[in-house]
Amino acid sequence: MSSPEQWTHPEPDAAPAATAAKPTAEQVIAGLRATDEGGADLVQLLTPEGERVSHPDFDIDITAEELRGLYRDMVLIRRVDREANALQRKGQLGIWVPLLGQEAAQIGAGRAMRETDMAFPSYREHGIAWTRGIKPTDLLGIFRGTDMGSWDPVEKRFHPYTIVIGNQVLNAAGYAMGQKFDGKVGDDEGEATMCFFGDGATSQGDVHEGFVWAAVYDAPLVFFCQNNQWAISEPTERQSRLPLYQRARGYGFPGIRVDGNDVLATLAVTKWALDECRHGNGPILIEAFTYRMDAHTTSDDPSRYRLSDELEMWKLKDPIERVKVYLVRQQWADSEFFEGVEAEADALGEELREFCTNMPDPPAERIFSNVYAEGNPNLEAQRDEFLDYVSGFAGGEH
Amino acid sequence: MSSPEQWTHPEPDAAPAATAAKPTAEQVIAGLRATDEGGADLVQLLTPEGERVSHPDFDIDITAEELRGLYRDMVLIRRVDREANALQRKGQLGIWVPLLGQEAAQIGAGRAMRETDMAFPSYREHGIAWTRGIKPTDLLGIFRGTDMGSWDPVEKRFHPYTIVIGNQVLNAAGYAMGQKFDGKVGDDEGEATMCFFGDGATSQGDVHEGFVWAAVYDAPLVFFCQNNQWAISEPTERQSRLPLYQRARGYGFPGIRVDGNDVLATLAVTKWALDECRHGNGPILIEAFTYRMDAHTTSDDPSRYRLSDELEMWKLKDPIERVKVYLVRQQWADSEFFEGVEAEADALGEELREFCTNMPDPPAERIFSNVYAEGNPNLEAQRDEFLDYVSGFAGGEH
Amino acid sequence: MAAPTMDRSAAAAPASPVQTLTISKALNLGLRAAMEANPKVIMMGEDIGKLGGVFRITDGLQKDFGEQRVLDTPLAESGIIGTAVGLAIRGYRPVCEIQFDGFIFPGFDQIVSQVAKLHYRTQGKIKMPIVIRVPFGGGIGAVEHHSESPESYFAHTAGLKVVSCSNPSDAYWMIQQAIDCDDPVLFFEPKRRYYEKGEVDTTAQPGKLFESRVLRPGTDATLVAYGPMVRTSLDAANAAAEDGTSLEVIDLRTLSPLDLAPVFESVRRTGRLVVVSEAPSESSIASEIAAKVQQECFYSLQAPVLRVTGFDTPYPPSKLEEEFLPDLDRVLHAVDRSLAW
Amino acid sequence: MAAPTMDRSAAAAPASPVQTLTISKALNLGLRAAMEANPKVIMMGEDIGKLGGVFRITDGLQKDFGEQRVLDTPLAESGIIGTAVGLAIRGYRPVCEIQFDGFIFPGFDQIVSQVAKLHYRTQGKIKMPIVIRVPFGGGIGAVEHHSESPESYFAHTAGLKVVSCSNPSDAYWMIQQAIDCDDPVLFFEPKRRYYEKGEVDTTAQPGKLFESRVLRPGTDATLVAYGPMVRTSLDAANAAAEDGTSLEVIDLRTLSPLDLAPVFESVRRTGRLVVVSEAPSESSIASEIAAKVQQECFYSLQAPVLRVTGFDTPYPPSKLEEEFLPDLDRVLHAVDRSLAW
Ligand SMILES: Cc1ncc(C[n+]2csc(CCOP(=O)(O)OP(=O)(O)O)c2C)c(N)n1
Ligand SMILES: Cc1ncc(C[n+]2csc(CCOP(=O)(O)OP(=O)(O)O)c2C)c(N)n1
Ligand SMILES: [Mg+2]
Ligand SMILES: [Mg+2]
Repeated sequence: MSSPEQWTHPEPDAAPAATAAKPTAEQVIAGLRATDEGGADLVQLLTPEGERVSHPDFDIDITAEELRGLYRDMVLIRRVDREANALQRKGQLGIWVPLLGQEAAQIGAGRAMRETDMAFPSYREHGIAWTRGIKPTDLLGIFRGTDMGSWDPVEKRFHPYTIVIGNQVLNAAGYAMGQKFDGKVGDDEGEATMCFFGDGATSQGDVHEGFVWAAVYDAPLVFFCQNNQWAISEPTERQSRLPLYQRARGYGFPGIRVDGNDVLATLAVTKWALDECRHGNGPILIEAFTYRMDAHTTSDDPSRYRLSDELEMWKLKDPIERVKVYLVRQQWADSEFFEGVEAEADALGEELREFCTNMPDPPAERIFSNVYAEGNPNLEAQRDEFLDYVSGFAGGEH
Repeated sequence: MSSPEQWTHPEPDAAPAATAAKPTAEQVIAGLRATDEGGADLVQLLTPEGERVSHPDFDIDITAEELRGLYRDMVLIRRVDREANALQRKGQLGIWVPLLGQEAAQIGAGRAMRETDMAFPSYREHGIAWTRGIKPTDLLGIFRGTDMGSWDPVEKRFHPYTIVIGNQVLNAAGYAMGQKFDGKVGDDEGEATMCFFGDGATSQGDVHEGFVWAAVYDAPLVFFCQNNQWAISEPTERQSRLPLYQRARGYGFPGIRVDGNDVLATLAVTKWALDECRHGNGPILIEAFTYRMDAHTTSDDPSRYRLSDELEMWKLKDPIERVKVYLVRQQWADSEFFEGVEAEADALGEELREFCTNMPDPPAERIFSNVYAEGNPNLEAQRDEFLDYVSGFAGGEH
Repeated sequence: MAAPTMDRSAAAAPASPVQTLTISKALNLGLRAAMEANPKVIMMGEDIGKLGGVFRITDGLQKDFGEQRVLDTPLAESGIIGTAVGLAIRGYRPVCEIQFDGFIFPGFDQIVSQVAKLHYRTQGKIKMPIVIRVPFGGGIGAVEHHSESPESYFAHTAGLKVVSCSNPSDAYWMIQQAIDCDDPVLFFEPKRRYYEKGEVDTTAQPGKLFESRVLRPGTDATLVAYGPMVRTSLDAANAAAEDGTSLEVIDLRTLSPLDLAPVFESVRRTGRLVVVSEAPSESSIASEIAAKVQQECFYSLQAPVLRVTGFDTPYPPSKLEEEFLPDLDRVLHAVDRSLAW
Repeated sequence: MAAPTMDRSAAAAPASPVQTLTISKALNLGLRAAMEANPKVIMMGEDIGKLGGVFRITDGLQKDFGEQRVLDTPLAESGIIGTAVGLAIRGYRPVCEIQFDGFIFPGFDQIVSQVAKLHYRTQGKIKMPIVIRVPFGGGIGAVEHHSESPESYFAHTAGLKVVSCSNPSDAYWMIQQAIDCDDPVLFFEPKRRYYEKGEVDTTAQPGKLFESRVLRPGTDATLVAYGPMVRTSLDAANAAAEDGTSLEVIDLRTLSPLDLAPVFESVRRTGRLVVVSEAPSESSIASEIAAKVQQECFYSLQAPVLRVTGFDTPYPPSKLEEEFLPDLDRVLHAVDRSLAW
C-alpha cells in the first residue's frame, strides 16, 4: 500500500512552510484575547497556578485519592497520546489525532460518567475512551488502517469514533431518547448520554437538529463541546459571534462554560449536568474552554495559521501541572506517587509501541465481511471471485 | 395524466374523517394558550379591535393613503387565495397552498421591502409575490403543473418558490453575502435580503446553517419566520421549547416577535430590520405570530388534528378586519373606497379564473429544455429519439 | 433473522385470512402487525401521528400504540434518520417515514455515512435494523420534489438493502420482513398505486424478501420492472398477448441486492430483455441490470438489453408527466425494437 | 460559454509556456488564472485560506485575492453549497472545495435539490455556474470517509455535469473550463495522483471540457478509465504491450454527460472493453458505460463488457486498500478474461 508518509506530508517535494503565519497586530490582539480569556462565566475550581477556588453553583468534594486518580489518568493518557504521535512519525500509524492539552476536559468529563451512561465521541476522544475502560491499543487500528476501532461499543457504552463532523450528535440524541423511552430517566438511578464534538462542529446542521430533538424530547443528553479554539486552521470566530455555550439559549436548555483545562471544574460541572439529565432535566450543553496544544492531526502544519505566542500562553494553563502543584501543596501526593505514575506511563508507552509494531494486517476477505448482518449473495459471489483470483495469483498463475 | 383529484383526495373510497381530533382537556388548554397568546414581547400597533396602540421601539407614521394601500393589498391577495383554492376544488389546479390568515404578515413584510431588496420565499408566499409585482396568474402554473413559476426571479428580485423545507435560507444567506461583497451595504442606500420560512422549518439544519453564515458574515439578511402555529399537523411545540424568535439569542443577533396579524406592526418591524441590515447591522430574525386559517394545502384535512375552537378564536384576530375598523374609525376610508376594492377583487378573481381555465399544457419537448445552460448531447439525442417516437405515434404508426 | 419471529397471523390477522386490500391499507396492516409482534418496533416521521401520515399509511397507529411508539418528529430528515440510528443502537427497530421521495436528501448523509456503515465499521457489533419508508415515483399530478425515484442512489450505496413492492400482498408481507431484517432497508412504496387493490393472505408469507418473482411467464421477450412499473409492464404484456407476442414479466422486488437469477434464466429462453423503470436511466439500477445481463447472458441475447425509463432530466411539471413516465406504449415500442433487432 | 473569455495566458502564464508541474500545482495555477481572469470567481471551503486547503490546492490565493474572494467558511457543507447558490444568483462564480470525498454528503440535498434544478425550474432564468471540487478516491492510507468515490451519485443526477482530470495539463485547463461553464460542474480530483508530474502548456487549451480522449491507441482490447485509474490503465497497457497485447486506453474525462463516441469507435475495432473505476460497481457510471456499449456495439462485441472496480462494500480500512483498489494485475486479469471469452 501507499506509505502513510505520503499522507502525512502531502507535498513531498515542497519546501517546509516558509514562516509562521504573520497576522496583523490587531489580529494578534484579537486572537490572543479570544483564545485566552474564558470570560466571566467560566467555571473554574483550580486555577492554572494550582489554587483551589470555590464556585457558588458548582463545587465538589474531592478526596486525595480521587484527585490522584484524575492526575494519573491525565498523565497516562497524555503519554498514550505522545507515544502514538511518535509512532506516526515512525511510519507505524498513517495518522494520529493528538489530544494534547485537552486531558482535563476529557478526563473530567469521562470520570463524571457512570458505567450505565453512554458516550458518543468524535475522533479525538482518547481520554474519554480511557475512562470507559477501552485499552489504548484498541484505538490504534483506526489510525494504522487495520480496523475502525476494535472495542465493543455496546459493552463499553462507548460508540465508535465518528469522523463526519456532527453525525454523532443526532445518534446520541436518539440513544438518549431510547433511555427515556425505556423508563430509565427520572431519579438518581437514571441513565444519561454524553455526546462529544468540537467548536467547529457547532456550525453543522446535524448538531442543531440534535439540539432540537433533545430539547423537544427532554432527552437525558449532555452535549459536551470541547472548544479547543481551532477547527483545523479556522478560529472559533469563523463559526460564531457568541461564546458557544450561549448557543443553548436559543433552545431553552442550560449552557455552561467550564475551564476545560481544570479537571476538577470539568468533573463537577459534568457530574451536575449528568445528574440533571438522569432526573429528567436534560438536555444540557457544556462548553469546555480549552486549547489544542498540538497540530490538528499529524498531517497538519499549524505554523501556517497560528502564532506560537498563543501556544506559549496556553502552556501556562497546562491541565496536568496545576493538579500536580495542588497535590503537592496539599501534601496529597509525594514523589513516590509521581514516580510511580511515571513508571506506569513508561510501561504503557512500551506496551503501545510493542503492540503497534506487531499489529498484523487484516486478511483480504475482511474487505467483504460484515457489510451486512444477513448477508448478500451478490457480494459473496464478488468475494469468492476475488479470493479465487488472489489464490490463483499466489499459486503463480497469470 | 392522472387527475389532480387523485392527489387531492388520497383515498377515494375512504369515508370522510370520522370526527374532529379530540384531544384531552389539558391539551386543549395548552393548545389554545400556545396558539393564542403572543406573550409580553409581541410587538403590536393595531389591536384585533382596531385600536391603534403605541410601542416604545417600533412605531410608524402611516398616512391614510398608505394604510388604504395595505388594506387593498390584503383584500386582493385574500381574493386571489380564495379563487385559487376554488379553482383547485374545480379540478383546475392540482393543489393549492392557502395563505388565508397570513395576509398581514406577508403584506406588511413585503411592503417594507424596496425594489432593490431581494426576497427568497418558501411556497406559501403569495402575498410577498404580490408586493414584488408578480402577477397572481404567474403563480398558477406551479399548482396546475404547467411550470414551476413563470416570473423572472432576477428582474423581480423574487426567487422561485422553494419547496424543500429550509433550502432557501442558505440560498438567501449567500445572496446577502453577495450584496455585502458588492459593497452595497453600509448606508441608507444599502440593499438587503429577506428570507421566508415557517415554524416547522426552524428545525432543519439548513436554517441553522443560514443563521450561522449570516451571523459570521454580517449578512444583510432578515429571517422572516411566519409562525402560523402548525407545520401540517404538528404544532410548534414539536419543534421548540421556546418561542421561536428567541432562537436568535444563541447566535448573537436580534430576534423579535411581531403580531403577524397586524399589518402595521409587521411593516414597522420589518422596515426597521431591513434598515438595520442595509446599514450593516444584520442579520435579524423576525417571528411573525399568526395563524394558518385554512388547511395546509388543499390535500390536507385539518379536522384530523386540530380543534375548530382554535380557528374560531383566531377569526377574532382577523388581519383585514382590524384595518377596516381603524380606517372607518379614522374616517380614512368611506364605503366608496371599500366597494372599489371589492370590485377590484371581483375583477381579479375573474381574471384568474379566466386565465387558469385557458392555460395551455406545455409541449412535450419542454421536458428536455433548460436542463442545462450549455446543452448535453446525450440528452438531446434522448429528446430527439422521444420526439421521433411521439411523431411516429401521431402519424398512426405502431 | 434475529428479530423475534412470533406467529403474527394470530395477533394481527383480521377475521378472514384472505382479504381484498389496497396497497396503502396492506401497508398499514403490515405495520400494525409488526408493532404488535415486537414492542421495539417504533415509527418516526413527520405528521405520522394524529394525521396518520399524508398518505394515511400509519393511520390509527399512534392512537393504539401511543406517542412513544409513533413519533411525530420535528421537521428535519437528518434528524429523523440520525436519531433512528441512536434508537437502533439502544435496541429499537425504527421505521422512518420520509414524507415524499424528494425529501430524503437532507437525510442522505446520515444514511450513507452512518446507517450504511455502522455494521461494517464495528465488524458486526452494531446492527442497524432500520426501515426507511419512501413513497416514491410520479403520476399523481404533484408539484416538484413529490414524484421522484431516488432508489438508484441507495442501490449504489454498499451496506444498504433496497426493496420495492408492487401489490397489496407484497406490501403487507414485505414491510414486515423488512422490519424483521437486521440490515437497514430502504422500502420504496409505489405511491401512485397506493389505491390499487389485490388479495392478501395474512396467514402465509408468500416468499422471501430479497427475491425477484416471475409474475407472468412468456416466451418472446422478458420485461423486468419494479414498484409502479410492474403494473405498466403487466398491462403491456396483456396488450402484447392480444397481438400474439408473449412477454415474460418479472417483478424485481429487491433492488439491492439484485436477484437476477430469474432474469438470467428468462433471458436465456427469450433472448430479449427490456428493463422498465421511472427513474432517469443514467448510472441507475436499470444500467446495472443491463450491465449484468449482457455479461451473464452474452451468448443468449438476440438483441441488446433495452431500457425504458424516465428521461435524464429533473422530474418535469406534472402536466408533462404522462410523457415523462414510461407507459404501455413506450414499453411495447421497446419490445418491438428488441424483436426487430 | 457565457463567462468573459479573456486571454488568460498573458495574465497567468509563468515565464515559459511549457512547464513540468504536479497535478496539485497545476490546479493551483488554474484556479489562480481563473481568479485573475474574472473578478466574480470566488473560492469557498474549509481551511482553504491561510492553510491553503489540506492539500494546498488553494495555496496563496487568499493572500493575493483577499478574504472576500477566498472564504474560510464555517464548518458545514450544506452551508457551503447553499450559500454558493445564493452567490451564484447574485452573479458570482463560486468554486467550492469539499475537503474530502466522504464529506460531500451533508451538502447533497442542496446539490440535488437546488444546484441541479434551479436552471430547469426557472426555464433558464437562473444559471448555476458553480464548481464543486472534490479530492476523491483512495490509495493514500487515510482513515474512513477520506478515500471514497461518490461520482456516480452525481452522474445519476440530471442537471449536473461531472468531470475528472487525470494529468497536470488537464488539471490546469479543465478547472478553468469548468469555472467558465455556466452549468454546475462536479470536479473530481484524483487525490492520490496530486503529486504526479507532467508537462503543462499554459498557452493553448488542448481540447474541450466535455470530451473523452484516446490516450494510447491499441488494437486488441479497449480500456476505459477516469481520474486515478487512468494511470493504472496506462501502466496496464504498457505491461500488456510487453506481452504482445495491444490495449487502447481512453480517458473519459467527462463522466456526465458521457462522451462515448470514441469508446464506441474503439470497441468497434477491438471488440472488447474493460471499464476501470475505483467506485463500487453497483448502479454506477461503469454500469452505465456497459449498458450503453452493449447497445451501441451489440454486433461488434466479441466478449461482454467487463468491469474492474472497487468492490460493493464500504471503503475498507486502509491496510486493505491495495486489495480493494483495481490495480494493474486486476486490469490485466480482466483483459485476459475478455480475450479468452
Ligand atoms: C462533514 C465533515 N466535513 C469536514 C471534515 C474534515 N474535518 C475534520 S476535523 C475538522 C475540523 C473540526 O473542528 P472541531 O469541530 O473544532 O474539532 P477539533 O478537531 O478541533 O477537535 C474538519 C473540517 C469532516 N471530518 N467532516
Ligand atoms: C425537506 C422537506 N421535508 C418535508 C416536506 C413536506 N412538507 C411540506 S410543508 C411541511 C410543513 C412545513 O411547516 P412550516 O415550516 O411551519 O410552514 P407552513 O407550511 O406552516 O407555512 C412539510 C413537512 C418538505 N416540503 N421538505
Ligand atoms: Mg476545535
Ligand atoms: Mg407553519
